[in-house]
Amino acid sequence: MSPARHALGAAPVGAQPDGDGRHAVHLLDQMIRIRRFEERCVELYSDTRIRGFLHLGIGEEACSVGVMEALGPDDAVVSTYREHGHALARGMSMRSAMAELEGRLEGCSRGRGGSMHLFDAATRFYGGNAIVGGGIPLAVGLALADRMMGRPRVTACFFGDGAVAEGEFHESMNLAALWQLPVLFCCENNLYAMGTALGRSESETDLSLKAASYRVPAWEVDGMDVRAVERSARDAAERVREGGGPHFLELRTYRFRAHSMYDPDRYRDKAEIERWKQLDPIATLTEALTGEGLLEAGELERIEQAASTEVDDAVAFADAGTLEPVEDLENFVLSGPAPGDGR
Amino acid sequence: MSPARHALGAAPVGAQPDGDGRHAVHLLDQMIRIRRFEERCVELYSDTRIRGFLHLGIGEEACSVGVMEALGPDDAVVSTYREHGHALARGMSMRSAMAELEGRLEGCSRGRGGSMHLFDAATRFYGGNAIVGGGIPLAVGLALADRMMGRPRVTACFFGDGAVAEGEFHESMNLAALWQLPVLFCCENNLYAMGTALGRSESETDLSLKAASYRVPAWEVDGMDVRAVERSARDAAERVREGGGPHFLELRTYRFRAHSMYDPDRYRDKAEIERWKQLDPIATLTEALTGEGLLEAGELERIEQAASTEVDDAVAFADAGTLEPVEDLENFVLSGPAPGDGR
Amino acid sequence: MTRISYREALREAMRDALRRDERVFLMGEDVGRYGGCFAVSLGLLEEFGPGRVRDTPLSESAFVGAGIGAALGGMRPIVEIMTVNFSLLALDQIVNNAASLLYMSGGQFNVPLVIRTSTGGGRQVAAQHSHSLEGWFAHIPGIRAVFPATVEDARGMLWTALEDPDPVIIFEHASLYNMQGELPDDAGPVDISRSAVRREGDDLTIVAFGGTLGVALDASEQLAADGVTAEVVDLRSLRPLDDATFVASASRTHRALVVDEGWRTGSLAAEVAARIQEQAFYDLDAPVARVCSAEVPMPYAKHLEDAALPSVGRVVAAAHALGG
Amino acid sequence: MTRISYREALREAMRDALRRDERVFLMGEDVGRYGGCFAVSLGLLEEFGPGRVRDTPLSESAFVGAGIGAALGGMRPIVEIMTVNFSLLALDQIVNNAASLLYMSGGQFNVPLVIRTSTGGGRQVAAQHSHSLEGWFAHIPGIRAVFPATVEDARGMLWTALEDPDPVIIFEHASLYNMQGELPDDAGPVDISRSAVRREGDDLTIVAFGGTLGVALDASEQLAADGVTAEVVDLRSLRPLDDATFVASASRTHRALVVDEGWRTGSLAAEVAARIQEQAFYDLDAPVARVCSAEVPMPYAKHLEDAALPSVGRVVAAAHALGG
Ligand SMILES: Cc1ncc(C[n+]2csc(CCOP(=O)(O)OP(=O)(O)O)c2C)c(N)n1
Ligand SMILES: Cc1ncc(C[n+]2csc(CCOP(=O)(O)OP(=O)(O)O)c2C)c(N)n1
Ligand SMILES: [Mg+2]
Ligand SMILES: [Mg+2]
Repeated sequence: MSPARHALGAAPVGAQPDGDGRHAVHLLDQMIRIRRFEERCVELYSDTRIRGFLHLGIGEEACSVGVMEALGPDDAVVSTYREHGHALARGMSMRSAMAELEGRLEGCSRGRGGSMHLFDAATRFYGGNAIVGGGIPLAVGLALADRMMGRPRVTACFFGDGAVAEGEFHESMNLAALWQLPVLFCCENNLYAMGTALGRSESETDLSLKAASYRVPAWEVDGMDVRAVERSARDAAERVREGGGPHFLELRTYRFRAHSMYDPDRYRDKAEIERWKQLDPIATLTEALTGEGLLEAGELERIEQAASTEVDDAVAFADAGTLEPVEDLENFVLSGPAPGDGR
Repeated sequence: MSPARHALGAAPVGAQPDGDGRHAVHLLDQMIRIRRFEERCVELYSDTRIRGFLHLGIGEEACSVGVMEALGPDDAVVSTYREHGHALARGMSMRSAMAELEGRLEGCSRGRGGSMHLFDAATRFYGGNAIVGGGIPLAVGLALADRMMGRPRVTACFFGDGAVAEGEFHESMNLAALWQLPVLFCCENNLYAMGTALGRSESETDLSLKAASYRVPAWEVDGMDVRAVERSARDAAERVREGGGPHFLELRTYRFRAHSMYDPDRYRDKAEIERWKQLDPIATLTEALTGEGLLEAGELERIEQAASTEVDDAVAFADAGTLEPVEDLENFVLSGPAPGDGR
Repeated sequence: MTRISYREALREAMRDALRRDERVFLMGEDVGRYGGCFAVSLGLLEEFGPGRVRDTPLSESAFVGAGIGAALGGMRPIVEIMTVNFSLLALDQIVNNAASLLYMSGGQFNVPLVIRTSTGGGRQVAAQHSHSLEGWFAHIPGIRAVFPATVEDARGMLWTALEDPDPVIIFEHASLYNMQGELPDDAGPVDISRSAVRREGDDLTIVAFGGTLGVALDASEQLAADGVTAEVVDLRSLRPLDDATFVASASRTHRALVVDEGWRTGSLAAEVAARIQEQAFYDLDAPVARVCSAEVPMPYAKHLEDAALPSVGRVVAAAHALGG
Repeated sequence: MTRISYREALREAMRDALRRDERVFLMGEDVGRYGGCFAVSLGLLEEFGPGRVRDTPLSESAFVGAGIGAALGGMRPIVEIMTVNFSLLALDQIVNNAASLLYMSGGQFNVPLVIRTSTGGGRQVAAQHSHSLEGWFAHIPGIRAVFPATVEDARGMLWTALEDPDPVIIFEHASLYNMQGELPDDAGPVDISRSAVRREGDDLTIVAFGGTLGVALDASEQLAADGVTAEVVDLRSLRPLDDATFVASASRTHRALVVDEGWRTGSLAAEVAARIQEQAFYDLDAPVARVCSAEVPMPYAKHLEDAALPSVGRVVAAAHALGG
């Protein structure tokens, strides 16, 4: 029995009823919304209406959508700087996300965070963290709070393959496993950390072995197949929620774009990129649904139409947004004076 | 095949010729020197001639002696704050070690380091590190230098079971394995990190699985049997030296004393301590050699006599030592003025 | 009034908090079964159980980050970093998460976390175990940093810190744990944002905090014998820095001296000196002086460590040099 | 003379070092195949191969520590920490090993390590990616910290740093990489321990370094137009701090202003101010002033970030307020 298997436990089986395929269409819809949103971001960046770092998840939408579908409203999400898809799939309004990217007061973070720091208390979306591995301990702590308060919640924690080399990942896996905390670790393995291929970052590239070394059940999932991601995520989330301790999902995916807008992408060979583009989660699901006859005539067009309308509206909202008054620069450094302090 | 096995590769076979048992007697001699040295340290501490933190390795001598026997003069050693045994077994003079503990200018570190910071360039002993896990990356770097300069050397790196929870341990294991560096990782698993039992520190207490997750061959060794430790260490060191990449030894041992002189040792049950004391590496080897008829009449007494003479001499040397002039307080903060700087 | 040690005061403060608010819990290395490496939390595990007094693995970054996450999740964690020396391993979590989340999220997520950590030298534990990094923490926007130097503050600061919606780091000087003091029986929460004048005087102002308050007070005794009356200001709050108190004092005494166990260059003492001269320049009769630690990794040998640390003798000499 | 960018100057310095001394190698995140996140090391992998230009995993603590170990082993590592923001994850190695080993070992083990890291804000990358922590590094005994602000220093400081037997950290301000400058064709090693007067003047002294030198020089232009001639001192060496230069200047101009992109409280500017008033108090006509960054986690929105950073306008206003 290989270490991976040893860690796997029973294979995931959970699935959601989808006789009429409406749910699958919903998944497609979500992925298309995210894709169109990010494509627009690229234009706005060239337009200099979005600045700073911009990391796109184009090609990885199935991971965001599949996992979020498996979560309930009380669950929590901790993410990275490549989080537009996570935020939108989790339910953050496209308006406040776009306003944030344009640095507006109407943005989810009042324009203080930008692309890497989307936050949304309403959907328990704890950000947007730009330090690789930096969000992982937060997820462990959120889960600890739920555990101590007896709340049947799950905290989903997203990070990339590169984060697995950071000590914080290991310390966090161990702590979550040691205390059997309800964390769903979601590793988006897109094979590269900036320009560094996984094989040049890890001596053992089978990431499920890392989980095994902490007794954390791990599953390798096709991160380009949104239905497979949702199935595994639902199954893992239920086990986590039922007290099964942390679980680890390795989502095998790929970013179609460069690491960020600054990245000339010199380190990947074009053929590899093309191969992965054949697995585009949106195209493949569209094809499948069409084949299965689950996509009604004109439905795809309606979805695309709705998506571009939503994106247009979000951009209009952002453009019409205001700038936080400079006088408020120091607000929110602290919540206010210390208790009992007159000042 | 369990992950541990998966990592093990072939079992160690290397052994050293010891027909007449002289070598085993030498091992016994070394362990007794260290034991008597540390017993004297306890007296000197009560005497307030040694101050600060004092961590004793009483009970763990087989680890120090067994591993050091497997190293050559050009090899390097990186250790922890519980390093008296490592330093003495490596060849540091007992005089300079004792003088250091008494804060004398004649000490290996001029009295600046104390018990936790023994250093010795002559034997390539890189200290004495008081940050748990802090020395591990140094060992990786020393090995990298040897690798880049084509020197067939091994760097032995000692750390405890508690250090396995630190991110630095994981980052270092991965880096050493990724670059196939000649590091011999020696984990002295004495089951406790201060008052924290391994089971309360690690979700997976089989430490060889950690090594497996980096593709580092790992062996579990009876750390109370100096001959077993030497055998495994020799075998592993040879593989490392021959380009086999890093290897990991889990030395199962136990400290007979409290964590430090400050520790009331409330967290271990007396029966457990007694059980382990039955495995005292010195007593058991003495018995074995006597049984095997390898210990000549009066030899043990001669060894004990020599040890106490050496310890007496070291203490006398330390007591006769001087104090570094206070005017030199700021020496060695830097080596000197920057290149080309007139000052 | 009861006589109590700084250690006991800290323990009582935690016991009290654990009783008062079930959202409060203590987590850190050896805080439970071992009783805390300085025996501060001794007995709390037995009283509150392993769920609320949590021994952690040696994973400073993860358990400090987990404390931040637990605070976000509605708990009121007290995270003990055994000594400030190990806080270096958790600085990323403290700076980039604890101190930044409220601001980065546009005010959505505050972090009601309390970190306790022991600091300072003087116990011959050498370079890696004798750091005084208070100045670094005082540099970080988004956190509060306080340093109790009396048993009353040791007893009362935790309460207020736990009621604060933002991260508060509480420093404890390892050499103060055995200090005894009088505590009113109804001792309760104390202010955590103001400095306190611990001794009044007219000839010069000595600013100190934590481990150096005792040095400053002893020095002021000697100075009094020499006919110099020093006013001693205990900073208490290192961030935000209550400059009103020490600036007012220095303006009145016309001379100021700052005693800080940190390394001189870039010390908190430098900030205090900078503020005094910025705000009281024309009232000063002499430059603001500093007595800090020698800029060396702390040596083990006692005579060298003594020479490296601020001492009563050095403070008295500096005060006289000020012409005070 | 050749016209060259700060980025190219840094690259030439590394190429030169890699050619000159086979003990030299470069290691860090994405320094190889990616070419460095700011393209500083672009082309070096192709020229020197993966053995000497090493891409590391995301393991700041381990690869910085490995750099220390390699230096102990006789190499001359150049370790790139992609940005100073991530240096927080390696601070334990820097403080407790790189800076302490020589002293702790009684002079036995020096650490000839060079760390390069980019620092500073101004690019709208928000709170976690805009830190200016030079002041923290200037606080650490046992290391040198330098900050090239000109192409000549960018070209020459590395050479001298590599010849230094002790750890040297070289800061590079991310906004300077595209700065162009003239370089003598025989440009070689430069001093790394002294400050430099970049502009002479009599009415006030402006002390700046790294990213703020340009701000100070631009401000001095405007001030000149207003009839105020400012002397501009570029610190260059942040540790040890060459106070002789700026103290002499301030004593002569009687007014001083320090410009520092770090947060004001506990900034390097505080140390400079403290030293000026300590050493030139009686020559000063006004308190030493500071222009630093607002004490906030850096916001993303441009107008907020601009308001948070030191600017020419703020420096000019502060200079006039000094009565200079
Ligand atoms: C601690 C830290 N080190 C380095 C960086 C710079 N950096 C930003 S993203 C990145 C690559 C991360 O790769 P991965 O974790 O695989 O996530 P991906 O970008 O592929 O989604 C790096 C090196 C950082 N932000 N934080
Ligand atoms: C980073 C860090 N955290 C905490 C400590 C305090 N401390 C010193 S030794 C120790 C226990 C280490 O246990 P282990 O690694 O098993 O080594 P052992 O003492 O058992 O030999 C702890 C927690 C430290 N020195 N460094
Ligand atoms: Mg990746
Ligand atoms: Mg142990």
